[in-house]
Amino acid sequence: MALEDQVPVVAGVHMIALYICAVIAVYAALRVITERNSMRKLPFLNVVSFAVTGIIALLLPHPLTIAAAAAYFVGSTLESNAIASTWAGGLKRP
Amino acid sequence: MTAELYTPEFVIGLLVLFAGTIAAAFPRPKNYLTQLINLEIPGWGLLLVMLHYNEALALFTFAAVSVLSTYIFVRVMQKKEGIG
Amino acid sequence: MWGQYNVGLLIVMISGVIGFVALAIETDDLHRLLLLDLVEITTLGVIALLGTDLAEALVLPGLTVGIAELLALSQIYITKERLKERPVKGLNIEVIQMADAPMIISVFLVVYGLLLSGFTGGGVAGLGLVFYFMSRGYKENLNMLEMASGISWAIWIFAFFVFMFLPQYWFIALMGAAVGIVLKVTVKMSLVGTMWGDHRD
Amino acid sequence: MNDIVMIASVILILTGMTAAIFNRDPFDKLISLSVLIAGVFPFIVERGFLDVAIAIALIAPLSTIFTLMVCRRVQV
Repeated sequence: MALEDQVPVVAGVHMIALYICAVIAVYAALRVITERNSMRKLPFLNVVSFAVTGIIALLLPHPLTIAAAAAYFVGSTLESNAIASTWAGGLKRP
Repeated sequence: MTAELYTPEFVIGLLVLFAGTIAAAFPRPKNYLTQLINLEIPGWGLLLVMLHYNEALALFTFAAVSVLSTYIFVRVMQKKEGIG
Repeated sequence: MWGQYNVGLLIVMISGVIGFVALAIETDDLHRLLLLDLVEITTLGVIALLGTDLAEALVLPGLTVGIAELLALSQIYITKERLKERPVKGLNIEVIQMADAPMIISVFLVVYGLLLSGFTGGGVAGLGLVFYFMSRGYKENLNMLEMASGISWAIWIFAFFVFMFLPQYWFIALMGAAVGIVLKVTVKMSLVGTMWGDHRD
Repeated sequence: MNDIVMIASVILILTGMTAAIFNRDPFDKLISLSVLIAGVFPFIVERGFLDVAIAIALIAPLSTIFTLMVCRRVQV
């Protein structure tokens, strides 16, 4: 919490990082919906979830936002892993 | 309560609710899986509308219950189609 | 005229009418079961537009009744179509079966649900147990679950009597009722994950 | 909230919704649906419901995993 006293949240370094995250999220979302192959969409989906994790972590000056960002990161990674693994056919049953 | 104020959550939530309702009522490749996936779109729209009115507990319970109902539908569809 | 409540009510009502029309012209039973969930979502939207604490108090019983109705109708459907004995397997991918992620997420959801208490906590904790049972193919002992359900019922009745006869200890009664309903809902929801007979072995 | 972040979230929600409605492959629909869910989270965090955001971030993938149990043998 000591960092907030020194760096104002309304302008400065925080805002540039936030804007970069927003632009990356929009660009990756457009790449996701314009891609034809279903497997090539998954890396851009990961990029979307990384950018949204950055937005969540930088949006509010509150110590619990880092926990929310970590939870979203874990959840989205698990989801895209499950989609990719199911698309590839899953484990071979013995 | 923020009266008479169109926040972006409210407008987008109503839009998503309406479009998702049409998509789930008349799914285009008409099978069960398409309708089940389309059914989640109005759920997220309703969640945005609830967010506009700051109904945190209702939002939370709705998310948990909708996932449980998805699980029930999945079990019924597996029994029906004999998948797995 | 074009206030927030009017516009919202108009759009949600049109959505509900679309859902009911689709329900009326549908003939397949499982499609109808899916459309019932759609109608439930739009009618919950009508309640949510009230926007006060009354809406929050009305949405929770609606969700309770909705999940119970859905469970009963799906059981009736399975029994009617004679699909009860057909074997079903779980999901066979390594992020579910070979990793620790389901264990950690289930433990987190159960602990968080016990902290929340009430119907919400019961739903969240039950969801964690359903996910764990689904991912591991656990062979359950139904007698244990029935005993837990009976104990939660006893706690609830005890809290009710404390409310009736010793109202100065209301805090203990409140906590007892919350813990009892958490156990009850959790047990019922985790029965959802196990009762339809996996025949996994 | 910032205007630029809000516009970015709205674009995420709208593109995810349109793609989820108009795709025909189940895997493409699920991927587009998770783009929509990614757009919802900045709104929840901006209201300050951080506990709700944590719980929903862990609950929402379970829905996708449950749905994948049905669409696995259809496509591959």
